[in-house]
Amino acid sequence: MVTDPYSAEVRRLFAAPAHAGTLPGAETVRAVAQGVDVELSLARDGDRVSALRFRARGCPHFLAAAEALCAGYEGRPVAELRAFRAAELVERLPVPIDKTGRILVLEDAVRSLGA
Amino acid sequence: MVTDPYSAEVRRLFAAPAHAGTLPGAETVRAVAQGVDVELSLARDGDRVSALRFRARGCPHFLAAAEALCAGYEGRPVAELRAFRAAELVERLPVPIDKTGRILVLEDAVRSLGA
Amino acid sequence: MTAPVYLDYAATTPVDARIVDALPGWLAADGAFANPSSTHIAGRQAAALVATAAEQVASVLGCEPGQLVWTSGATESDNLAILGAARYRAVRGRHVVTMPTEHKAVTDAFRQLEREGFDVTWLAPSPDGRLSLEALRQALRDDTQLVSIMHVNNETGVVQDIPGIASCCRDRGVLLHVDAAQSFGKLPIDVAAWPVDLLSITAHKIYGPKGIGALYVSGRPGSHIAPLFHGGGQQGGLRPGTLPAPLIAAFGLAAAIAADSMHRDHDHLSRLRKRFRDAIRDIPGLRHNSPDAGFPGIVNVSAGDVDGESLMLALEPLCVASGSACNSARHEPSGVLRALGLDDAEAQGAIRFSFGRQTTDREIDFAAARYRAALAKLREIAPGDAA
Amino acid sequence: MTAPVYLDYAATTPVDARIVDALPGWLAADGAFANPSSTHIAGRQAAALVATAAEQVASVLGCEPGQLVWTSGATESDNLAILGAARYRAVRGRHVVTMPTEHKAVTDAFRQLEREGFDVTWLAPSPDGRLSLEALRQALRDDTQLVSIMHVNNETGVVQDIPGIASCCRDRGVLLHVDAAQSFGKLPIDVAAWPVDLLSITAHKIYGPKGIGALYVSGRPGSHIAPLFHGGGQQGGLRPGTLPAPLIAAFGLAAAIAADSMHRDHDHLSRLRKRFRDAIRDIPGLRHNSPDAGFPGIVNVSAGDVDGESLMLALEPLCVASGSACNSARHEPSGVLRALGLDDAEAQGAIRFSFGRQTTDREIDFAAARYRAALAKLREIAPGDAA
Ligand SMILES: Cc1ncc(COP(=O)(O)O)c(C=O)c1O
Ligand SMILES: Cc1ncc(COP(=O)(O)O)c(C=O)c1O
Ligand code: FES
Ligand code: FES
Repeated sequence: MVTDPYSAEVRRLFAAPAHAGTLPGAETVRAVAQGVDVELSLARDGDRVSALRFRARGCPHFLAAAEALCAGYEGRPVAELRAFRAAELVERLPVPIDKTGRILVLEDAVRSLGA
Repeated sequence: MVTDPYSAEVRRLFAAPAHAGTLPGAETVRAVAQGVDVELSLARDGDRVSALRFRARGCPHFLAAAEALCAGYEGRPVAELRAFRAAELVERLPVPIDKTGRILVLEDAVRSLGA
Repeated sequence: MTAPVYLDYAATTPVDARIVDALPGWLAADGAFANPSSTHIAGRQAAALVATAAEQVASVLGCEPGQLVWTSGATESDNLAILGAARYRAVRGRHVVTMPTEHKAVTDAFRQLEREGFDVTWLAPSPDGRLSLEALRQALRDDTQLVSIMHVNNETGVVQDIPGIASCCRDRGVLLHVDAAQSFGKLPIDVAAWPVDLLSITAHKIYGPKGIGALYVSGRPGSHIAPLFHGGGQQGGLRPGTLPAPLIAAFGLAAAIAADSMHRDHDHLSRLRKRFRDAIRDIPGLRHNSPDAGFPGIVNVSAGDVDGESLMLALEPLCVASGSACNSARHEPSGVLRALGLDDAEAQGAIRFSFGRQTTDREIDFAAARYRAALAKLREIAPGDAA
Repeated sequence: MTAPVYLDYAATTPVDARIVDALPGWLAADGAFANPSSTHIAGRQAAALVATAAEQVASVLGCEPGQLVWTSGATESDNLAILGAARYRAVRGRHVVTMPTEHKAVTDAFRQLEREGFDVTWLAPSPDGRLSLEALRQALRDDTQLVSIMHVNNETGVVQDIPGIASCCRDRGVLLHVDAAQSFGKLPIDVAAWPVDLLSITAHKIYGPKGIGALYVSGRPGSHIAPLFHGGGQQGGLRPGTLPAPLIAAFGLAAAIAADSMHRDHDHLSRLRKRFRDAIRDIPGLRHNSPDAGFPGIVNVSAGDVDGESLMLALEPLCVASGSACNSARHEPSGVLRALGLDDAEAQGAIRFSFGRQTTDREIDFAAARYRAALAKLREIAPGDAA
């Protein structure tokens, strides 16, 4: 038996992934693990994130997390993006406990950006 | 699961046992067996059955059979009563197969009338 | 056929009109008819129905919704509890305890355990039909795994001291199963306060539909049970099969209605019982099999000098039970009444009148008059005492 | 929430409006609500309901009413047949045969038999999903007691050659159980002509209520089975519990309606299937898992390059199944599809569209458009192929 597994926030992000895409020529990383697959591209303006885009394959929580990540860090310092912790999205969306491993894949991808 | 175990005939005889009773001073026999108990009293007019009455304790089929017996033989030759066979009532009422033993108790009682 | 006068509420009850009215919304094409295990929107609507019902039933028992396993009725719940617990715990010991006055669903499950090599102690009731705690204490052994005692007896209305029995069992680390088919929604039950591990209920005794019941499983360490059958993983694998959400919703509503009207119902039944008893008080040669302290909805009386089947027919159009409903189709004198000390004749001549929410004074008066007349008629045509 | 568009008829169906309308007469205080085992007038009215329903169901199967055992649904019927037959015949031999593409109610029952020491042969399907008679013949041994093969597969619609399988089994003196949950009332079944011994059906796949099913038991010598649980002696002790006469009556009516509209339904479904397939034909990268010769109410397609759960969400408000309904709440790729040769990615990306009597062309068109759009969207946001 199931109640709705998706919060309004997850549904909104999933339905309109405004930051899905690739930034041509930008810095791009890809992470594939735990059944999910994500590609992030980061464009910088100095030490700011001028644009952040994703492509992903995975469950709705994962796609929503990728969108939330991109939407959340555009315009902010790259250092803050670097400090991104999966826990923050897990709590905010929220993401069920058995899927948090996937959000860590996102964290790994961020960590390897410009590494 | 049960369908109505009683035929209209059994219901009619059970509901109005016009021949229930005892004939004072008449010839009386009693048979107790198979969980049923019956007493028959026979009054004769020469070699005719002038009156036949029963008292009984038992299931509806048994009571109906006793009533049918008494009603059926009044006015007929005693010899015919003597020739009474349970099978005839078993078929007519009808009486379920597992109860035919009880109707035989009735036959036994008839048999011992004036024996 | 004459219109029946139904006084067999202990066998089963009609479905409450409010539930009948709600059913189309749960069953029909625009209702919440989907499979509650489906993840799609329609499935989640059905799941929400089940969740509400689980809360309604749980709140009447004083348990958590997650402690309920839905079954097809109390027969299945009894068997799931008894066979499931005994088989699961068989490695620790094979001694189990019950009473001969339990419902067939319990006694036949224990007979199955006997066939599987379990050692069953059958505790006889005291003359009042109750289990003495002393007798229970003496029966419990180091290898005892399970005790099963019903709350309200379906034939006589005798009420067992479940809190006392439960403490006894818990003290000795023995699981207790309670068949509460006749008491759920009618007498207060509080599994949070009583240390009961397993408890069986069914919807059709409380104006819900036939075909749906539940088993309360405390889930405390050591209370695990083995399933009776296997399948799609529903209900943690304990009882698989597509959940009948509309039936469960109906059960939930029936439970909520029962809780709401429990005191009113009890008063109503007590009044009806008094009226009926008063009306038959002067009939000679009756044995009263239902104690004053029993559940007021059941009055069992027997006349040892009349044939039970003829009595049932003479009582028409009254619908009452001779022996328990499941026995009535066969023709054995009730084992429960025999265990209470009645002889065969008294047991086969027993009638159970059972009353419900819809029973009226008129019906009580009709029943008493009919009973009086039927006995008089059968006694009149019976031969005298000297055989 | 948007109004759901329900294309999950293989999971469960709404109750037919005619049945919903008839229910008050079976459930309510002035209905035939009594216990059909009671001997009184009300009980006999309920018994008459059950007798009519048994005739209705039996006539759709080509059997006698007395060959039906009422259960809570096909999960219970499957288990009663499989566990019941295997346990009853265990003294003669402990080899049993089934397929990995059966419903969980069957495969999990066989896994239970494995735990009980039975030797299970799992026969793989041919690439078309069917069991080859040759493979079956080779699997049968002198100690084989039971074969269980479903009629219509619930995930793909594959139809097995039951008459052929049945002859094979009968030739070797082996009992055959058929899970006909998906075919009863939809495809012709004739147990008098096919030598089938045990056959499971359920009401809720044919617009009857959830919570009621039946097992056909041929009753011929050697086909006896052990009960799963024990109690009041109803149904010859094979399946005790108060018979839910109103649910049984509903099942009977559902069967009669299904028989009456079987050809019409089949034509309707065939037309819908063609329309749907035509509408999705040009979508690239799809694998079609339902054969042309399959039951037309089920179309299973998979896309190995999208996540199944995201696809389900993107399809909302379409109500369809990913894997089988019972699997959808968990997140394992369907074992049935894996057994048909799909890899994990294809199996988890599978969607089962299933159509019913109420499905309209508009719904088909909506479903096809939604499916196309959902795939396009998910593929668009997915990373390129080079990982
Ligand atoms: C005490 C008791 N236990 C169990 C049952 C069986 O319940 P069900 O008919 O729901 O299987 C009944 C009633 O039939 C009962 O009265
Ligand atoms: C083939 C098959 N067998 C068995 C079942 C189980 O039926 P029920 O839900 O009635 O237990 C289903 C459906 O769920 C099915 O499709
Ligand atoms: S796919 Fe089942 S959890 Fe995301
Ligand atoms: S009393 Fe049961 S058969 Fe006459």
